[in-house]
This record gives sequence, structure tokens and C-alpha cells, in this order.
Amino acid sequence: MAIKTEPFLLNIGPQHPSTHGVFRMRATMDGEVIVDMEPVFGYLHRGIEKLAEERTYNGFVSLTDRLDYLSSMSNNFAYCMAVEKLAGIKVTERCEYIRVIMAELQRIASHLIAVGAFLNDCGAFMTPIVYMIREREKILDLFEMVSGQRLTYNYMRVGGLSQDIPEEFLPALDKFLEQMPRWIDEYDQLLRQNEVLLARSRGVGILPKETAINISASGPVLRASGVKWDIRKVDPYSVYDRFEFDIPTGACGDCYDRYRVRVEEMRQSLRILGQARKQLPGGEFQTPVVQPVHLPVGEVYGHIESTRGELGFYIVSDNSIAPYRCHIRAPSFLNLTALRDMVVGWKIADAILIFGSIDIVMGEIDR
Amino acid sequence: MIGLEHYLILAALLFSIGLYGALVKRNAVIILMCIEIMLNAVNIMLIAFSRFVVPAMLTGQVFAIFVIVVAAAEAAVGLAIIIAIYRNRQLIDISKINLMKW
Amino acid sequence: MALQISFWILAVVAVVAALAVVFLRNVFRAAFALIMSFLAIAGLYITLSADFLAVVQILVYVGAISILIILAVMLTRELHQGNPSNNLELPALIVVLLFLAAGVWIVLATNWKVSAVPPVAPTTSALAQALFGGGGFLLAVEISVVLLLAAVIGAIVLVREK
Amino acid sequence: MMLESYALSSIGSALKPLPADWPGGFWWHWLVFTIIAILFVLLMVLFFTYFERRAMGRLQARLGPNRCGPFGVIQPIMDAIKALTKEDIVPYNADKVVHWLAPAVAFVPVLLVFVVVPFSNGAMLADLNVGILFVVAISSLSALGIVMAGWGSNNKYSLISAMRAVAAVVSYEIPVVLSIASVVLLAGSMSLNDIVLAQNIPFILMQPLAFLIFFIGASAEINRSPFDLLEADSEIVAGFHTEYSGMKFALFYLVEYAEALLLSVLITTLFLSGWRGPLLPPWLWFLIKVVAVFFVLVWVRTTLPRARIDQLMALAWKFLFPLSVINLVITAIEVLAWPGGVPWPMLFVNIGIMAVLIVSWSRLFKFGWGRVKVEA
Amino acid sequence: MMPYQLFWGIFLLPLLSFVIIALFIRPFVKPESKVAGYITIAAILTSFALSVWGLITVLAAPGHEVAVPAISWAVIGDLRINVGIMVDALTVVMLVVVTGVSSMVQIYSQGYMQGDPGYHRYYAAMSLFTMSMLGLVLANNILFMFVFWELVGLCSYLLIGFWFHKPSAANAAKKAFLVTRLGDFGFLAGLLALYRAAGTFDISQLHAMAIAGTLGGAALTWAAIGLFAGAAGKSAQFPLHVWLPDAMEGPTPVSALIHAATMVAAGVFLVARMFPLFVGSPEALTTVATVGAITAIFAASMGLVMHDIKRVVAYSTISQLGYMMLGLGAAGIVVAHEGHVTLEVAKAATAIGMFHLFNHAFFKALLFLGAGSVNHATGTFDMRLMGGLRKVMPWTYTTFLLAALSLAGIWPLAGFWSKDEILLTALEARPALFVLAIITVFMTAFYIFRALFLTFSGEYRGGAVPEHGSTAHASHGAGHDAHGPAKPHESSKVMVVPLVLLAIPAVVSGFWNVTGGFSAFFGHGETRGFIEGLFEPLTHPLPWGALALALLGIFLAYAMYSKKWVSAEKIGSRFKPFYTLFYHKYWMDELYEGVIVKKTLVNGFFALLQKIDSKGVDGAVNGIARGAIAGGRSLRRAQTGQLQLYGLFIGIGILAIVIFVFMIG
Amino acid sequence: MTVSLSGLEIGKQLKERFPGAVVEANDQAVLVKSESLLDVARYLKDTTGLDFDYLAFLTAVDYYDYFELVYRLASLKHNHTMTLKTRCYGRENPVVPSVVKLWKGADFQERETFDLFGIKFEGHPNMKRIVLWDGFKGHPLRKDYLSDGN
Amino acid sequence: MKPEHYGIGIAKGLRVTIKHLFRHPVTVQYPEQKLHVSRRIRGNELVWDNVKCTGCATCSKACPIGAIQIATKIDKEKNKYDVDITVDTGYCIQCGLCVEACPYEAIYMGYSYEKAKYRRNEIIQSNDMLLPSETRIRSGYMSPGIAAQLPEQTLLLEKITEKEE
Repeated sequence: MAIKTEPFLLNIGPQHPSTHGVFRMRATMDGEVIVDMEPVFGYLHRGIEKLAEERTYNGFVSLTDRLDYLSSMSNNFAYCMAVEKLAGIKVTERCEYIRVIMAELQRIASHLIAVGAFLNDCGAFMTPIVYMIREREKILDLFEMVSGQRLTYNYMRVGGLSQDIPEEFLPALDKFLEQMPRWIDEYDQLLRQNEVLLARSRGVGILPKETAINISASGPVLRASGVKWDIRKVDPYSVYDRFEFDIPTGACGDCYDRYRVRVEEMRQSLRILGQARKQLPGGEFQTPVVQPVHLPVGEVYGHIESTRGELGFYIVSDNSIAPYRCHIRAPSFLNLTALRDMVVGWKIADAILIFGSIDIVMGEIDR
Repeated sequence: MIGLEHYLILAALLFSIGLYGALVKRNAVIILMCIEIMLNAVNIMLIAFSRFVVPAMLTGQVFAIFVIVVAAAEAAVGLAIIIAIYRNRQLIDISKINLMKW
Repeated sequence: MALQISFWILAVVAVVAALAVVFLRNVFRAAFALIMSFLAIAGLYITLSADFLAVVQILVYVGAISILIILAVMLTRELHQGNPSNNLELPALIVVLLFLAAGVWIVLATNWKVSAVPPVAPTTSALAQALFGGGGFLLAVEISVVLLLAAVIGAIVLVREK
Repeated sequence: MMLESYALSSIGSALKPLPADWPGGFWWHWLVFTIIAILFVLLMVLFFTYFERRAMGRLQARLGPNRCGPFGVIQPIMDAIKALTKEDIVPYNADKVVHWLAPAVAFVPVLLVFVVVPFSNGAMLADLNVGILFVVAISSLSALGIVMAGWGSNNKYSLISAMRAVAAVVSYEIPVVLSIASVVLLAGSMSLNDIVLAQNIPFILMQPLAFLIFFIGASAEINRSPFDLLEADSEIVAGFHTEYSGMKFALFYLVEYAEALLLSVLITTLFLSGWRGPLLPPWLWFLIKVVAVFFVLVWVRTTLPRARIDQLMALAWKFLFPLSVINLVITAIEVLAWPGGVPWPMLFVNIGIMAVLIVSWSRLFKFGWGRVKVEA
Repeated sequence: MMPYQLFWGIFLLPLLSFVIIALFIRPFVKPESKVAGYITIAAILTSFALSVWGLITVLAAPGHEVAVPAISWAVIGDLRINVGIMVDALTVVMLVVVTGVSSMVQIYSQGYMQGDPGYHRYYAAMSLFTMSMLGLVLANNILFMFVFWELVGLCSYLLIGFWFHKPSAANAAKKAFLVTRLGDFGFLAGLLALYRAAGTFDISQLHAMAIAGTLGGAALTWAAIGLFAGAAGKSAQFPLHVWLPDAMEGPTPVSALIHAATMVAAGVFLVARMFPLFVGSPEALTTVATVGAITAIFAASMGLVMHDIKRVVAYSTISQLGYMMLGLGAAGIVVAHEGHVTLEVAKAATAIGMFHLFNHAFFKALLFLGAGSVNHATGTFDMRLMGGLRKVMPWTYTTFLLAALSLAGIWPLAGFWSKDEILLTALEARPALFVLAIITVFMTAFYIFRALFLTFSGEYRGGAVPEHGSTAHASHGAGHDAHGPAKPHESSKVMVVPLVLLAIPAVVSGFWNVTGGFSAFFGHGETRGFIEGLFEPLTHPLPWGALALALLGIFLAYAMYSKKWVSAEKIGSRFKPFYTLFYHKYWMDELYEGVIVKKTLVNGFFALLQKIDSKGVDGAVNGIARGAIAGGRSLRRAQTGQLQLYGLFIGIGILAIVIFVFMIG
Repeated sequence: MTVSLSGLEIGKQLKERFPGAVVEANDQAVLVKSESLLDVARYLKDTTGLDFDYLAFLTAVDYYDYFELVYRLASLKHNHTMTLKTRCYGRENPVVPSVVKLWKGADFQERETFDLFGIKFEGHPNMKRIVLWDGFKGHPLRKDYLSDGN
Repeated sequence: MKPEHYGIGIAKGLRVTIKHLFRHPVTVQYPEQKLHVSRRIRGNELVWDNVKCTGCATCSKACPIGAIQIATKIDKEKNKYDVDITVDTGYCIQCGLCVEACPYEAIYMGYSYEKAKYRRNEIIQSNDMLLPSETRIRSGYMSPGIAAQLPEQTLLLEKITEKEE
């Protein structure tokens, strides 16, 4: 029972509680129904791509932290991998494993926020996000332990890591791996079968498979639409080919599927973590050449499966100390393209939910 | 002492105000409001009669209940008509809705 | 005494609010004046010891009808044009005043047979008896139910999207 | 009890000369109970704001307010002081009169309702014989305040909120009144005190379905989560009170909690046998029950996500309304069958009926999501 | 001893199911779930059980009648309308027929309508129909009978036009509705005539008055003919039969229930119910018998040439209904001829027609359901595209065969017993009509076996062809497209079981009257002598003659369509004029459409009226009008179209009246 | 494992199909003329065996003389990728055809490229700035961009 | 997926939340109650060792932000190089690259994290303000020796362990 009025313009954001940053939707509304929507962003644009052209290869690592600030480790990872690919550096086994451990921990941390924020958008008053932030804090503790920071880790370097993991890290990780599955189960109990949540999210904001592909969506958004596409599987980088894990996919690409896919991915990440923990070898944590100054002329595209999708760095080098051009393929940015298609025709409440289910980070979109 | 006449005159006054509004106003919603005032005036009268003339029987109150029922129905249908007209013609100015003129 | 005071207060409020409905330019405020008037009338019912009806008045008129009217006001949004009058102001005023005069004259000229019996105290059960009891208005109640149903269906049909 | 009871038969008769048997005259009774009612409301609201934040904190693995005073108990007072000293902003181009009046219009009816609430046997301001109807009628008035606020703020979010308020209030009045009607049928009176007196078995057992409908419907009407669409902060920021600050905002805050209090009090009175209980004094029982009900509200709010407006309406019209009608019919039959009072074993039957109805109706209705075609 | 109030339940249960489905199930439940079907089936099966109980009760009751207390419904002035039900032999037999066939059909529909988007609507309409039919049967009051009569018509309209998105179905529904309405005018007229003459609507009072003779003469005759007109409309008797074949556009179970077993039989039932009135009027009886006989042969002849299996069965239905009418009329004539008619005798006389109705209901429903089953398998109704289904659909074939044999009147199946009674009565009453009837026997046997052989023997000819499927296939509903042209197969169990269950009464129901039990039941103990002894071996040549004729027809069909000894085409071309005549249904539709509606009404009568109007009336009017226009111009300014101005005038008017009254008073 | 298709092979195919369109084909990428970009892209997307249904990213590089546009295509079906390049000349008003009709994912990326490089995409439905505000002067990712907007 | 329409999901959720009522809250009351941070914490101030520093300006080059200014001049009186270091802490992003880059271990990340300033000019720090002191403890970032002396990090992971129900 929608109340129809004449169309009017509604600015959702940039100062709106659930736009996850400074994002704005210029929505044309008919009553509560959105008839047209235009995303407006750029409030956070810092020109990181331009900054990259003026920084050394290693000096830029700390700036990649600021891209997707909820998964800085993945950003570091992707950037370092791309540069190493260009420079032809082969990093040590131990380093690869630690990187994988960090990336997967980061994935869990980020998905916790994504899911929590999604449920919060759904109106579950703070509870899920508070619970999930608590779990995330545990992961952040681990990150703090290795890198000394809780948000912008700046942990990886071209050719390795900045430091080896401290000795108290592994016991803590074990403890985490032991606890976490039960917490995830508990969150599942909290809302997975909840009638209201089902009503709100199932069948809402469906992103069909074809559209998802055409729109270059990636990550959980793409997988929720039923496409089994995960860079870790289809183009295994680092040591991902040594782990057993599944790619969870959704049935139809609605908000509920995106939520479920994220939760399942957390479980899969735990599986990977368990295996990586077992296989973790000793040895050096970085290759002797730590500071590559002049990289060979050429171009490279290195991509990883970041928490939000395919995060890629396209780097063109001209043998100077800095990249000639560094393009960042930001998953949120491309996933956001799908927003208009998904939102139009739904109510404002659904729009918020759909937006939340895409899980964007403005730092990455605006760059 | 307040007697029957007071209430009746009050009712007449309210009725007249409502009638004036219904006759004069252009906004259909306002006209509907005025009609509600008229119905209320009638209700006051009915209840006053019930109270002063047949205090033991409450017949007037029974009729007032029916008036309220009719008023509710009238409000629902009237507003529905107004909204329907508004949707089609984007106006609720009753003097421009003169389709009764052949 | 209390009765008198309350009558006069309520009567004045009712009349002034009714006048406000007619003369206020802002439709939304007019709607609130209408609510004011309804509330005053509910008070008047209490002075007439019709407590049940007073509550029903609030429930139906204030709680439902006014809300619907406000909804219509918000939906149609012809607010800032306000509440204009048509060109019938003067003739209507004359007719209405004559009407009022006739009414008042009739009221004053008639010799009403006012009963001295005290009113029924709690009216609820008495009303129920009158409505549903033997020799009551059961048929009328049923008919009004049908009327309401028809109104509801009619309203739904009218407002429905194509 | 210190105060003896005096029941007004109606306000109509109250306007007649005062009876002589009240010590110190009739006005004392009014004065005392007015003060009690207002104090009760204000103190309980203050307590509730604290209690809700505290309980919600604990349910969310947090602490809640803990800075002001021991365990943060004077937090609400601090909040009040802060609200009072804040700048009062009226938005540009807003309808100023409406904007000013809205909080008052919302607040007064809620306060008024407590006139008929019995704190102990007969301890109430006015024992109206149309008590519960009075409650329903007056409490629906406070929606007007919300509509005024939404309208007067000159803010689109507020306007959406006002429209939602209109739709929700009009819809939810019906199941709520119908579920109350079945209670009234069982009690045989509309006076709240009589309803309490009629509850030898709490009506939550005799009328489980009515309780459920009332709980859902009334929490939707006072926009408690999961039906807090009017102030859905993740969607329409804060709805009707987006543009309010300072004291006016505090009044809305007060209204919100006073309504929650009202809901708790009504559930206590209608379904949990009010002030009745063994051992403890009645007013304590009353308070305990009220707080317990409020805790359930907080608990639910902490757990559930928010419904959407069309689902809210669908729930009212397709689920609660038919079920409340059915429940009313069943209750009427029971009352007809046992005119002297429904025997207690019927409570098992009623619980059974509730279970069957809910399960079967859920199947039929599916809460609105059964119809979404999801292509696997 | 169960209380007689239970009879109400028979009627109320389908009503309840209708209400539940219409108000709750249809809006809230997906059509995929079969809830509606279960509810309907449960309700009607219960009704059926109650009906059987009723039958037993009435059989046991003295006088074969049960008094059920009436309920006072409305008191309008002096007119007190009671709602009562009339339970006698006729009622209970009809009850059993209606609920029995209906329950079978509902079960069958559970399979047939599966997956249709209008599933719930279908069951709602079916429930409503069953309810109204039962109401019609139970009513003790001719006014209520009329109400239900119209309700039945409405349901028929709804169900024929069930697939209303198809123009042909919508048209057929309209046609059925309009044509039966023609008859209903007769009914209404008869009803009013009766009320005027007798002053009551109560059926038993009317009976008593008719028997006693207080009601008689021309009034009775016209009233009876009026009632018969209604019956003819509903039972598709000769001039009003055109709607029934078109009504086959509805779903097949609808055809089986409404257009074979129940609604069309309502006409016959009406005549039977009011039979004491007819007995008082030989003219009316002759009309009934003649129309019946003509309908019988007329429809049978058309049934000979149809390609659509459902239409063959439909024409067969018309023909059989003609038989029933003939039976009723003839029996009436015989009875009236003997003089001194008592109520019992009059009622016993209806037994002949009603017995055929009773038997016919089962085997005709069976035939329709069989046709539906075949359609389900092949996706078409066109017999030219079927063939060879005997092997793949053994159950359907067997039951269809039994029904066909029964229809053809083969000993000892049901049709044999009832048909020959009619023949004999006709012979006794009007030999001319007997000749028509006996020819029909041959035709019946031929056409039904033609259909049988075309459908079931020989080779499979492919089922629905996409191009052709536009008519036949489309009538099949949206849900079954998937297996239309594919290989035919036996229908699902839910469809076969009702077929088998129906086959049982189709075989055995005839034995009830072998020794006149049925007549005795109807006549409340009174039987007529002329039926007794009819079936004792070879005492009477007629049955066996008819049997031989029927066998001849079967053989001919066998020769032409199964073995192809005789070429059907050759015979067709030999009798080209007849074939064309039959195939075009005697151009009845064209006659109605072209001649009656267009020529007579539009060109003739209306044209004449127009001429009178334009010349005579207009001349006079125009003069006045011109004056009025001149006046209107001046007054026109008052008509602003502005509602409030009108309101003001009203106000002024009221004021004037008030002032006037108070000045005077 | 994602197969990176050699530019040489695809270049050969493209040369056959679109003579004159391919400027250069090396192991990494195929460089096509901007006029025939749309045809080539459509061919790459719709041909069975290639099925490049996924536009991984799109960006530009400023080489002073010309802008090089880089399209990284992938096929989810066959799990292979390739890089398609084109160049556009002129610094005042460089124009290339838009591929947004083929891959809707190009929508924001083309707008961003326009925003930061000043390359116009012909056929884009909503060609306006995306991350910078409308009145912004200059295109920051150009090599000759100075922060005062010249 | 099973049919989930009878409020079972809601009941499960309610169970989870009520369970938390009986668990310990995880938050700490910050100003009174403090946790130990990581030994490698990159606190929001740099600590400079004027003895080890040669003024080579490697840190300044490594800084991606350019927040470190190094100026050297010859102090003729004392006959040595004078190093002037100026760090704009407002710009500093605490990436730690300067510490990593320093060949002489002359610059450290700070251990403390509560160094908010009231005035803007206070955040630009130079020579003496950067020296280690009681309140300016060096962090163990990139220097395991210091790390070993710092207290062990408090982990939330160990602080609350769920009780087995």
C-alpha cells in the first residue's frame, strides 16, 4: 500500500546515516517509491592515482591503505603483488602465507562490518553491528600486533613484509580460529531466519546474472547473482591454489543472497586460515631486495580478490622511481554502477537496504 | 442555566458556518470539512433533544451514532473521490470541476 | 455552574474553530481547526451526559476522519494556493444568515417539552440496549454495516491504481 | 493504601456537585491523583530512558550509560538539562505555529490517558465506564502531533514520516481495538479497574491471541521497533523529529517513552491482571509488571529488524485484522457459552486455537514474502 | 436418528467452501497450492454423504417425505417469507445426483485444472454453483427456486467464460447467458402469473391447489407454459438449445457437471417439481412432449456429423434432455387422460422422466469426463486428430465404452431401462412422437459409437496440431501446453478414479426401476400399472425392438469408422444436403443472428418505430422543443455547472419552504 | 587459471575481420584504431569462442602525444582475458567511442576517465564529471596538469 | 530452504540477545581503564634520537607525505653539524616509513596515543620537542629490542572468552 504523490526530489545523503560515507543519492520519489535515482559522489576524492605518480613504489603502499579503509591489508597485498609482478620479484613462501593469512583475516573483518551495517540498515537497532564490531576488534588486535596500527596497516612491502609476525601472534590466531566459527553460528541464529529480515531482503533488489556480468560487478555482489567467479579460484595468485575452499554463490542475486554469500565467505575464509596456519613455513619474511627503485619499462595488471571484489592495480612504468601511471580498479566503484538498476522501483527503505547490501567504501570509490 | 435552546442555537450556528463554507469554498477538502461540521451540528442537536426531551430513552444518541457512521463512510468516499480527481486533473478546485454543466 | 462555564467555553471554541476552518488560508491549519472544533463538540457531548458518544466522537472524528482529511491535504498539496472562495460569497452569506435567523427564531418560538427526568448515568449499556435490544435498531445497524462496507469498497475502487 | 478509592461514574456526573464522603472534598482526590499520575509518568519515563539504554547496552554486550552518578542513573536528568539548554531551531520556511505546537499536541494526550489507569484497587483519577475506549480514543490523538511535526518541519523526510504515521495509525487502530474488544467481552466492562478485577486468571492466558495482536498492533501504533518506521533512522533519518532540537525534541523523546509506558501499562492492566498479585503491595506488583513488559519491548527492539511500510500495512490488514475478528468471534462464542465466566480449562483451548490460527494463517498469508518469485 | 436440520448442511457446506475460497483462499494463496480444491471436495463429499443419508431417510420415511421446519427470513408488511426446504423423493434423488456427480467432477478437476492460474476462481465458482443447484433443488418456495435458478445461470456464465481471455469463451458465455435469460423471462412471467392466481409461492400449496382444481384453466396453462419456457431455456430445448454446444468452451469438468448432469437437468427438474400443475393442463403437457421429441431427434441429427468430441456429447445431452421432456410430457398426457389425478399419481408420473435424468446424469458426466481425459492426453477435442487411444488409455476407454453403451440403451446398462420406459409412454400418449423417439434411438447409438471408434480405435492421428490448435487446444487451458502434441498417455490417478467411480452407477443405476421401485418411491407408494411388466422377458416387444435398433446403429458405426467397410465420406456425399444441414446445425445460429435479430428486429420493427418517431412524434416535439430552447437559453445562465451554486439554490428553496410553513402554521 | 590470450592471435583474427583496424598487436595487447573500436569490441564480445562478456576495467594513460585507452576484457565463460587498447590524439578535445552500450560497467569508468583526463566518450548517455564538481577546471590526471587549474 | 514463517526465526534471535544479557560486556571504561596496546604501535608522535641522527634526510625522502623537514648546518662554534628536524604531526599519517628507512635507527614511532593538542601550532614539532622522555616512550616498531621491553598487548580475544552454555 504505497501512497502515491506527485514525484518529488529527495536527497539521500551525503549527510545521511546509512549512506556509509559521504555518498548521495538524488532520488526522484513517487510517494515512497523511487522512480529514478542518480548516485552522486566524489566528496572524498583525493586523487590517489595522481599521488601514485609522485611517490616511490614503496612509499605508495601507505596510501593504498586509504583506498578501501576497511580492508587495507588486501589493498597492500594487491599493490605489492602488482609491483612485484612488474619487477619480477619472487617473494618467499613464508611471506606469501602471512600475506594470505592477513588477507583472509581482513576479509572476515570487512565482511563483519558489511553484514553488520547491512543488518543495521535493515533496522536491527545496532545489535548485529555491535556484535560484529566486537569480533572485528579481535581481528584488529591481531593486525595491531603485527603492524602497529588498527586501521591503516601499511604492513606489506614490495618484496615482502615490513616486519615478521611476532611470536605471540600465532597463539592468538589459533585462539581466534577456535572461537570464531561459533560466533558466526550465533550471528546466523540472530537474524538469518528472522521473518522480518526475510521479508525485507528476499526478492528485493535483484541483480540478475547477466546484468551483474555486464555491469562488471565483482566479489560477493557478482557471486550472489549466481556467478561462480572468484579470482582466488579462477586465477589463483599467491598460494591460494594450495587451499581447499568453496565459492559460495547466491540463488538469484537479491539482498538476502548477498548477505548470505558474505556470511558463507567468512566461513570459507576461516577454512583457508586454518589451512594456511597449518602450512605456514619458516624462513625469511622478505626477499633481500626490499627497495626496488627503478622498475623495468612496461605495464602490468595485478589483481586479487579483495573483500569487495576484484581489486586490481594497473601500473605503467617508465623506469623512473615512481609509476608512470597507476590505475586502481576499485571493486566498489564498479559494483556501484549496479545501484541504479537495482534501486529503481523499490521503496526508500529498500533502496537503503540494497545500497547497504552492495557494501561500498567511499574511500575506494572516490580514490 | 443552560437549556435545550442553547444547544439548539449552537447547533444552528455551527450548521450555518458549515453551510457557508460548503457553499463558498473552492477547495474540495475544505468543503468536505465543512460538511463534517454540519453533520456535527446535527449530532449536537440530536443529543440535546435526547438529553432534554427523552432523557431515559437515548434515541437521539442512537441516531447520532448512525450519523457518525454515515459521516465516516462519507469521509472515506469523499476523500477517495477527491484524490481520484486530483490524480486525473491535478486540481481540487471545485469551481473548475464543472462537468455538471452540459 | 461548572456546567455553564464548560458549555460556554466549549461552545465558543467550537464556533471559533469552525469559523477558522472556513476562513483560514492554510488548509493544513484549517484541518487542525477542524480537529479543535471536533474536540470541543466532544466536550459538549459530555455536558449532555453522552459520555460514550463523546469518546466515539474523539475516536472516529478526531482519530480517523481528521487523519484522513490531513492525509488528503498532504496528498493533494494545494496548500499554498490556500483556501480561496468563489464568487458566491455575498449571496451565500445572505442565505446562510437568513437560514440562521430562521433557525434561531424557530428554536426560540417553539415551546419545547423539556423533561425533568435525570439522564441515564452510564450510557454505554443503555445505548447497547437501545441499539441491539428488543425492538431496537438492529436492522438499521445491519444496514449501516452494509453502508460502511460499500463505502470502503467504493473508496478502495476509487483510489486504486489502474 | 493510604488513598481510598473513589470512582467517578462518568465525567458527566463529575460536573455535578461534589459528593460529601471524600475527606477534604472531592478536589483533593483530583489533586492527589493528578500529581500522582504526572509524577508517575515523568519519573517512569525518566527511568525508562535510562533502563532502555542500560538494558539495550547489556543485550548488545556493551555497558550503556555509566558516567553520571552511580551506574549512570542520573543520565536522563543530564540529558534533560542538555536538551533544555540547547538552541532551539525552527527550520527555514517551516510552518512555525504547527512546528511549535506539534510536541505539545503529541504529549498532552499521552499524559491524559493515565487518568484512567488503576495503580491499585480503584486508585485512579477517574474510573470511567468507557475507560478503555477513552484510552484508545485519546491515545490516537498523539498521532496528530506526529503528523503536525512531520508537516511543519518543511523537510521531506519528515513528510514521508508523517504520511507513514497516518497510514500506520489508521490501520493499526482496527486490530488493536478489536483485540481490546475481546478482552472487554471477557471482562464485561470497559472500566480498566473492572477489567483488572475480572482477571482471576490473567487474560494473557485466556486471550493469548488477543494479547499477541495487541502487542504487535500497539507497538506498531506507538512506533516501537520493529515497526519504528516513523523515525527509521537508517531510512528517513529521524522522521518527524528530524528538525527538532532542544526542548521540543525532548518533548518528543518524552512522548515516545510515555507511549511505551502507556503500552506497558495497558498490557499490564489488560492482560497481566494489573496490580493484582500475592504478597507484595499492589502498586509494587503494578510497577514490576510494567517494567517487565517494558523489558520485553526493549528486548524485541534490540533483536528485530524493521519492517517496510507496505509490509506493515499488509500485516495489519491481512494478518492481524482477520485474526482479531476471528478471535473476537471465538471469544463471543465462549462468553455466550459460559455466561457466568469462562472456565479456566478453556485457556488450553485458546492457546491451541492461537497456535493453529497463527500457523495456518501464516501459511496463507506468508507475511508478504511468499509471493516474491525468486528464480533460482 | 439424525435431525432433519442436517438437510440444511447439504446446502450450506458448499456455500461455506465458496465463502472461504472467495474471501480467503483466492486472495492470499498461490494458485499452485491445491487448498481450494481440497476444501471444495471435502465440502461436497460431506454433502454427498448427507445426501445419501437423506435418500435413505426418505426411503424409510412414511410417505417418502420429511418435514423440515422453516425459518422465517423476512417480514415485509404482510408478506412473510419463510425459508424452508422441501424434502421428498424428487429432492433427494436430485440431491444424490448433484452431489454425487459434483464430487466426482471436483476430484477430477483437481487433476484437470492443476496449474491453471484461475484455479481458485474455478473452485470458488464450482462451489457456488453446487450451492445454488442444491438450493434450487431444496427450495420449497418457487420464488427461492427462481433466485437459485438465476444464480445457477450466473455460475454457468462464469464457468463457461472461465477462460475469458479467449474471445470464443467470452462469447459463448454471453450467448448462454442471454439465451437462457430468454427462457427465464418465461419463468418469471409464469411465476408472477402463478402468484397472481394462487397468492402463494409455496410449492406444496401450489401442488395442492392444482390437484384440487382451484387453480386451473387458461391461467394455469399459461403459467405452466411460462415455467416450461424457463425449463426449455435452461435445459436447451429446441428453439433455445443453441447455447449449449457453444458452452463447451468452458473447462471440460464444467461441461460434465453443469451441462450434462445438473444445470441442464434443472429444467427437467423444474417441470417435474411443478408437475401437478402441468397435469392440470393438457395443452402444456402436449407442448412439453412435442418440444421434447423434436429436440431429441433434432439434436441427435446434428450430433451425427460433429468432429468435436465434446460437441457430439453436448448434442447428445440436448437430445437426451429432449427424451426426458418427452417422458414427462407423455406420462402426463397418459395420466391426465385417465382422469382423476391425485398428487401421488402426478408425482409418480414424473418418475419416468426423472429416472432417465437420474441415469443420464451418471453416464453423461462420465462421457464428458472421458472426453476431457482424452483431451488431456491429446491436447485437442477434434476427433479427426485422435484415434488409437484404446491402447494407451485403457481406463478412459473402458469407462467411455460403458457410458456409450449405457447411452445407446444396451441391455442391461442404465440407459436401457429408462429410455424404453419413455418410448413406451410416448407410444401410449402420442404415437407420432414415438416415431421421432425411436429414430433417435438409432441415431444415438450411431453417433456415440462413431465418436467412440473415431477416438479410440485405429491409429493415432497426431493430436493437437499447432495451427489447428487455436480452437481446440486453446480451450484446454494454459497449464497443459507442455504435453499437448506429445505422446498421449493415460491421465493421472486423480482423474481416472472419478471415471471409474462414475462408471459404477452408470452401469447399475438402471436396476432400481426394473420392478418399478423408483416409480413407487416417487409416487409415495403409488405406481402406475403401465410400467409394470415392461421388462419381464419378452412380454413386450418394444424394448427389444429398440435394443435391436440401437445395436444396428452401433454396427453401422463400427462398419464405417472402425473397420471402414463403408466409407464415411461416401455416405456423407450421398446425403450431402443432410450432411450440410446437420453440419451447419440447421443454420440455427445464423437464423437467430441474421434473421431474427437483424432483419426482424433491427430492420423491421425498429425501423418502423423510428419512422413513427421521426415523423410523427418529432414533429410535435420539435415545436415544443423550440419554445423550450428559447426558454432554456435564458435559464441557462443559472446552470453554471458549479455544484455550490446549485447548493445555494437548494438552500434558498429550503429556506423558502421553512418560512412558508411557519408563516402559514 | 585465467588464460591471458596473446594479443598476436586475436590481432590476427581482428585483422582478417576488420582490415585496417588493428594498428599494432603484441603479446600483451591489441591496439586498434579508435574509429573501429566499437566494432572490434562488439566482435570480441559477441563472437563465440571469445565471449568477452566482462569488462574488467577501462582506463587511460597520458603519453603527452596521445592518450592511450586501455580496456581489459575478460570472459567468465572461458576464463580468459585480453587487453585492448586504442589511442586518441589531440589534447583539446580528444574523443573516443563509448562502449557503454556493450558493457554497462563502462558507465562510471568512462565518466571518471572523462573527468580526470578530459577524454570525451561519444555515445555515453550521461557524459559529465563524476568525482569532481561541475565547475572544476582542468583534468587532474593529465601529465601537464598543475594544481592551479592550468 | 525450509519454510520459516511462524516466528521461529524471531524466537531464535531473541534467544541470542537474551544470552548476551548474562555475558560480560566487552567494553572497557576508557579513561580509567586502559588496555596495553601493541608493542609495535605506531603512536601519533615521532621520537627522535639526536645523538644517532646524522641529518642524512633519508627519513624525509621516505616520507610519502613530506611531513619531515631536515635542515643541517654547520655550527662553527661547536664544530659540528647541527640537525634541525621539523615534523608536522598534523600531516603525519603514521605510516612508519621514516622509521623503516632510517639507516641509523635515529627515529622511532611513539608508543603513546593520547597526544591531542589544543593549538594548531603545537602539532608542528621540532628538535627538542621530539626527544624521548618520560611521556614520550619509543615504540617497538621496527626495533625488536625496544619491543621486548614493552608490556604485552592486551587482546580482546583473551579478555572475554565465552562461557560454555
